[in-house]
Amino acid sequence: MSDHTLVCDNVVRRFGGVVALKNVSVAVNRGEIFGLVGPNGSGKTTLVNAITGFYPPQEGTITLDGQQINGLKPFRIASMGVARTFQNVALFHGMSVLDNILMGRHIFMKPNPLASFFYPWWAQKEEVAHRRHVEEVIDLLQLAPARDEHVDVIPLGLQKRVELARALCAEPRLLVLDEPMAGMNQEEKEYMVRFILDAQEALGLTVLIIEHHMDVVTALCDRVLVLNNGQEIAQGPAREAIADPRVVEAYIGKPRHAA
Amino acid sequence: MFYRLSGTYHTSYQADRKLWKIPTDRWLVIGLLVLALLAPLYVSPLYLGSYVLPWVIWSAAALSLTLLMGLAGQLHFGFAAVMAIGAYASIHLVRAGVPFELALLLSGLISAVIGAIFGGAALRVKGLYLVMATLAMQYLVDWVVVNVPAISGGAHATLRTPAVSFLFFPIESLSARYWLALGWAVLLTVFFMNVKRTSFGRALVAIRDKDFAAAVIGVDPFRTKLMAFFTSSFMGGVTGAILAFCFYRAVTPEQFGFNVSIQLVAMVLVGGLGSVIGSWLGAGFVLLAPIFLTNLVSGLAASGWVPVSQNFLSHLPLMIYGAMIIGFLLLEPLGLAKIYDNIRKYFLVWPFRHARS
Amino acid sequence: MPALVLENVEVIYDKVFLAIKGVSLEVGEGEMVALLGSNGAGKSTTLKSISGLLGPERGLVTRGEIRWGDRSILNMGAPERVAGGLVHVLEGRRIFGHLTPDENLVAAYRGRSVARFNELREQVYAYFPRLRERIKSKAGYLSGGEQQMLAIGRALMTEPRLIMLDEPSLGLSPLLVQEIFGIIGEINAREGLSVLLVEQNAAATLDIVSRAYLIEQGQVVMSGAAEVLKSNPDVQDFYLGGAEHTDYRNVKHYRRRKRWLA
Amino acid sequence: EDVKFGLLQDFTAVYTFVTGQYNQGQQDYLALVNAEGTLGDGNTVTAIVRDTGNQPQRGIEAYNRAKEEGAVLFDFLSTPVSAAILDQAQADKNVVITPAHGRGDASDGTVFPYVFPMFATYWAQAAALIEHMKETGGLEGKKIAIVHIDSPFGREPGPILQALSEQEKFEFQAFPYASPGNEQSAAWSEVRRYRPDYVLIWGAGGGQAVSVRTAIQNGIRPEQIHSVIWLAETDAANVGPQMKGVKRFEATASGTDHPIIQRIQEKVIDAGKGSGDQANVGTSYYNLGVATMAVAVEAARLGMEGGQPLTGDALKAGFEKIAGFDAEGLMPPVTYTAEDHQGGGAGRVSEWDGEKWVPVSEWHAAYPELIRQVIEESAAKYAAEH
Amino acid sequence: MAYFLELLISGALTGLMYSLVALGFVLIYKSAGVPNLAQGALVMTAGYAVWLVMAWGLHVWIAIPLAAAIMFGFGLVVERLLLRRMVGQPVIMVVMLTLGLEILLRGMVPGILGSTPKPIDLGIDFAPIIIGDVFINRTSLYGGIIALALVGASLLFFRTRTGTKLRAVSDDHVSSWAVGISVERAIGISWGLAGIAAVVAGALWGSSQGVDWTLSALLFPAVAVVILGGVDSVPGVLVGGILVGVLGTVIPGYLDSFAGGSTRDVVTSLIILLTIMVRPFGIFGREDIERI
Ligand SMILES: Nc1ncnc2c1ncn2[C@@H]1O[C@H](COP(=O)(O)OP(=O)(O)OP(=O)(O)O)[C@@H](O)[C@H]1O
Ligand SMILES: Nc1ncnc2c1ncn2[C@@H]1O[C@H](COP(=O)(O)OP(=O)(O)OP(=O)(O)O)[C@@H](O)[C@H]1O
Ligand SMILES: [Mg+2]
Ligand SMILES: [Mg+2]
Repeated sequence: MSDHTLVCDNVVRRFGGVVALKNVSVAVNRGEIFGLVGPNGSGKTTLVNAITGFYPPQEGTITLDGQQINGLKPFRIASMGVARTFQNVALFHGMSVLDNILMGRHIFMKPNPLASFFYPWWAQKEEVAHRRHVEEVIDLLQLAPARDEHVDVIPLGLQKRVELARALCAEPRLLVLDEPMAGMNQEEKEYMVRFILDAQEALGLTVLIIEHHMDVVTALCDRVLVLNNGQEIAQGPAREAIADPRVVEAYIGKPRHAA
Repeated sequence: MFYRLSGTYHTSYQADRKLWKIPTDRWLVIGLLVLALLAPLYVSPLYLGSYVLPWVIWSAAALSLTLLMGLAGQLHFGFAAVMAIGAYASIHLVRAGVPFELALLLSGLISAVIGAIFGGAALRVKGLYLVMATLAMQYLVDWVVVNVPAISGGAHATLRTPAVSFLFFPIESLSARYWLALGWAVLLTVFFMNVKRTSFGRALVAIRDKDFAAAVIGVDPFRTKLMAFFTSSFMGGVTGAILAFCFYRAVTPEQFGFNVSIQLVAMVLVGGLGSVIGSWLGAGFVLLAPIFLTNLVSGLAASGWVPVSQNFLSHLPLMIYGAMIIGFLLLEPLGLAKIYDNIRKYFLVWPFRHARS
Repeated sequence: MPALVLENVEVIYDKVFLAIKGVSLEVGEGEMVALLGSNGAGKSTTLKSISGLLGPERGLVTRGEIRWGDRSILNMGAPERVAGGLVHVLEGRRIFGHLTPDENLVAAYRGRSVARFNELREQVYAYFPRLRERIKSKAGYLSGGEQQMLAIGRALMTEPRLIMLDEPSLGLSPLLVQEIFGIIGEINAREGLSVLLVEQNAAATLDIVSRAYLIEQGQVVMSGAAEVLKSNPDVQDFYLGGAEHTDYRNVKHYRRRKRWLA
Repeated sequence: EDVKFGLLQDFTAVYTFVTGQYNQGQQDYLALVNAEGTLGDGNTVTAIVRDTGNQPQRGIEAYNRAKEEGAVLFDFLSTPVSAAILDQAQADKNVVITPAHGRGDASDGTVFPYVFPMFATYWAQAAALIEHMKETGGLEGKKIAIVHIDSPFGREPGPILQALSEQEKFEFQAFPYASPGNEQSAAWSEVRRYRPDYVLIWGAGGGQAVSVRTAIQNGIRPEQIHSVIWLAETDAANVGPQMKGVKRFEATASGTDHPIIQRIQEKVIDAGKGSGDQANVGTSYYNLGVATMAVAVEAARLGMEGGQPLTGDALKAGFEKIAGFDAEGLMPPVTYTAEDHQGGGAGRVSEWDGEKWVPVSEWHAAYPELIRQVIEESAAKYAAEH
Repeated sequence: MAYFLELLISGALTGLMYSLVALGFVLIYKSAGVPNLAQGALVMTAGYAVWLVMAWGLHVWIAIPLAAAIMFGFGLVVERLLLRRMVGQPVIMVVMLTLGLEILLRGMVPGILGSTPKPIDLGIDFAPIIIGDVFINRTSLYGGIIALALVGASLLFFRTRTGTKLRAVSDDHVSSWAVGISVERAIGISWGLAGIAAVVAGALWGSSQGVDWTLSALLFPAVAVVILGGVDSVPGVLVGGILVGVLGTVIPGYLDSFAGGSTRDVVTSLIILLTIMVRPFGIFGREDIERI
């Protein structure tokens, strides 16, 4: 086995006439935080969707720890250890925070109507075991006060944190975060960064993160890939890639403060 | 007042997931159950046979449907057809000599399989399209039932239920039929509540709320939806059989027509989507409210208080029924369950005015 | 004289949830004002109370007064307020996804004059040349930034005198954020349009507005000229990321309380 | 003493085309009975009227309630509801009348002791229409098209036609159309190509008007068209003047010049006690309703001779004492026996003359042996299954 | 061959008559985003309205516009009392609301105006148009022509600015409000227009079968039409209508003699089911845009 958790090789994805990804290749090392940046519509989310199975690539291969995963259904890929969050928060709004996070344990449970109907003691025991695990994650992300709230009444920042918690509960090998800090102010961003770092440290995760906040990207990511129009325009250590003139032109713009 | 919240703490995760966390609730449920069991002793046969018994059975049907519509979010406008399959299957099985207990189970399975096939066919779509697809299923099943004499029993299309016994008790007297129906409805109720607190139930809700988000944490949407259709159709099929054997004691295709499907959906909605108590309340309300209101108006008409024509009077139940559906959707979209909940909350926090959340 | 005045506005959702409590603010004619605050502070709610869009979310202004010019607008419906010159660009873009960008603009134009419509449309395309390139495709397939531009352009079609923008930079790339902020400033400067801007990106916002309100848990906790706020230590800590660059890798787990809540 | 009849009918679903007028006739007749004191001894009769919407569960509910209120006779005017309650009513020993609906084999009183189809069953109706064709134009080598609604009711005449076609040497073919029959063009295109000598239309409600219209549009002459009992004044209004010449089976006379109808007009309607729109008095379905109650009240009167209060058993016995009763000429004379609950199955054919129905044959029963045989076979099959 | 041709033509014309019912559905869906399962009942109500107005002794050419005005007003009232409060509710609620409305109308209208079939005489000649060996029903022919005209008019309507605004409303109520479109008025207009379409359908269908509650059963074939054509597509109404009509006539025309029962409802059901399985959004319908 290589020391790459995720390898995308010449991935191509088209939507009708639009080529959203053109031969994108990337390799994410184990334990690394890898950034994915680029202008809007450059294909970042599409790449993540290709990895997680929603829009399987039409060409190219994606491997997870050496195992090919492209073509598999999203739930299969999830059970192989890929967890993700969404650009637009995708929580189960009919459930409490706790149940949402418990859903993260789904791949370890075997939902079975019969067992559910009778709820025998072994099912109860299983439930409690998972609950214990969930409580640990809740502690880690400081979600305890919101545990019994309904998810749609809590503020967006907390919702994003719940989504992160749900992903963490799946004990993933690869955690994919799609703009976890969109719509947050400085303080909330700082919290989020802290949680991501803590989680990565505690669970030894590999993280793939899409983010538009350059300060966060440079602080958090070991390496980044910059996409533009579905094509790679730069790749490498965060600060270097972002300083690339093509990236500045297409994505960053000239610095606001000259100073 | 009645409820005592203070002093009830949960010291284990298990206790936190109990069905009835508050002792008062527990006692209430036990009390109701005893009352229900003893109903044949103190309810007149008229009321038992034409109000209580159908209410119990339709509650079971509403529970079956709300598993699919309320928890899994899969709209189904052809559930009467599922029940028809169960009813016809059970009668033919019993006639063929299969013991009643087994026939119930088998008819449930047959409904489940057919229901899941139709469900599976429609799984790519949701919302309005699912409504239409299930509606088409209703028509197809209706057609097959009417046009295949082997199923409907020929031109007159009425099949009588043979005499049967359940676990050696003959299901003949009104009380026996009532108890069997009650037993099934209670069983379904407990099932349903268990489902809600286990991973299967959560997976259903997840599929309903955000199917792609469910997929990304490892829920197989297709399988889960199929399972929902299967389970719900199983429950509906057995309920159909119970309806045939315990209530109608004869089946005709009209008993399971499109309007019955609508009525079931109305029960589920008026009760409150996905709610146990709502299924009971909704079934009772939709079934009985038009009857009582019409009786009231015809009583008034007979006494000459409100001069209305026979024609108008006869159309009144329809009007009431339609107005009731509209009224609930406009005034309390969350249904009777929500009203119940508000009342309960009121007592929970009494003497304070507002609940914490 | 200030164009828009809010006095002690209180909004309740679902008859129970008190979302903002006694918010007062003003936006002057041609002025550019920002509303800052953390998540769930009640910024969007404030904007909706001004544009009259609380209804669909079961929200209600239960107390206070909102004046636009010299008229109270509390009893007006949303379309009437738009006719009066108040327009709200909703959070999350919410363009008409099944319509083309051009049709989005048509739908938003209220008048009857074709000439005026063409004029407005040309103006929108002048501000946002990218939209013209995507004129034929369904708006639902535009990229996030393009959708945001369309949402602003669509709002401009109503010929507003005050435009309220709810988190226009949400999810946009740094370049687009600059671009959008630039255009907002330009619109404000060129047409004398008042702007009420809700933003998380405090640094960029405070650069272009003249005044700002800080809102926390449904209450205005601080207000003043942008320069003054920028130099406030709390604002710096919680909104601007300290002096210049935060060291994210070393932020503290537990932080001190905000002074304005003490 | 107050005798109670449960008229628990379908006012809102499938049978709306008939129920309003039919039930009005029933209620008005009962009002006449009370006004005239027909039952004697100061006895009165009350109708318990309720809508079942053609839904068995509502029928069961209504039945139980009416039973509790003391009703001894029931008329559901709905095949599914009648079917659903049949067994229980038999067990309760309550009389169920099924005029112009329900199962034909219930005419066998040995198998269905408490059920009275009362008038000609659909089988008898088909036979009567065939016989009329035979008498007017002959049958041998002729072609009959039966255009029917695709439901158990529509398929009812099938076996009779089969039996008669062998006996009378004619040819026939069935052309079903989808319920509710608002669009039948495909069926009639085929009928036209079949070139039938006679056409039998077998439907109900709006579908009947569509049948007549589409038939005529397909070049079929009105005189060729023969209809089951469900073709009345409302359909004629609907079709328009072109319907002149169309024939139908009738079990009771229509029109207002019959002694009973006249007395209803006088003592009930003019006294302001009518139960519905005056214009309906004398229509076919109204008169049918009157006739049903005339028979039922006669049975009640006879039944009460044996003692009061009237029980279901006594009412059944009363029915079986009725002999040669014709409601003062409103209907063919009927005689019920313990075996025959159809009362002979007589009827006649009438023709629409543009304004009213004019009888073109006499009251009598067609092919009675054949009908009886079919009834007994079917009843025996039912008995064997139970 | 002539038989086939006749089935084809009468099927197509019948289908267009269904289109008249379906058009009302599409008008409302396309401009308000509401799947109106009460359209059948609306047709029934319109039929009663035409009958009622004609019973006052008015000539057809006056009666129909008058009935149309009544139904337009009725549509506005429905919007005002019911639909206005359903903004932003999940589809099941809206579907059920329209079904509740359908049940209410089915009770109220015949309950008040009488449930025996009412005649409508449009004065259309009975005799068919005969071309060779093919008979064509005049009512269906006129119905078909009117359907074509109405569909054309609707197409043009949705190109206008008002039409664009209605489409915007069906996309997103809140943002329509935000740019000053009166959602209430838009939905009211769409219901009013559907009411007018219902008058045409009610008058034509009522003239051939009489007016009673069974007119509301036209909903089912109309649903097949809109599913096949696409719930929000005006041209889909035409194509869907013709296909449903032709398939529902030709297939039973040949099958019924074997299958024993009338297979038209089966054909209609299968059209719905297969369309949803193969191409859920119908021939011309728009796909939902769902971005993850
Ligand atoms: N389901 C889809 N159907 C059609 N086109 C799509 C679809 N999803 C994405 N696209 C197109 O693919 C391109 C890439 O979109 P994508 O969402 O991956 O961008 P992104 O880099 O994530 O942008 P942002 O930063 O705004 O989130 C865009 O042009 C978009 O219009
Ligand atoms: N429809 C609603 N029903 C109930 N509560 C609501 C509703 N909308 C918002 N709230 C609550 O009102 C409060 C203020 O919400 P608002 O959307 O105005 O915040 P915001 O400042 O715009 O936050 P964000 O930065 O997340 O957009 C929040 O606590 C939120 O949970
Ligand atoms: Mg993206
Ligand atoms: Mg907001």
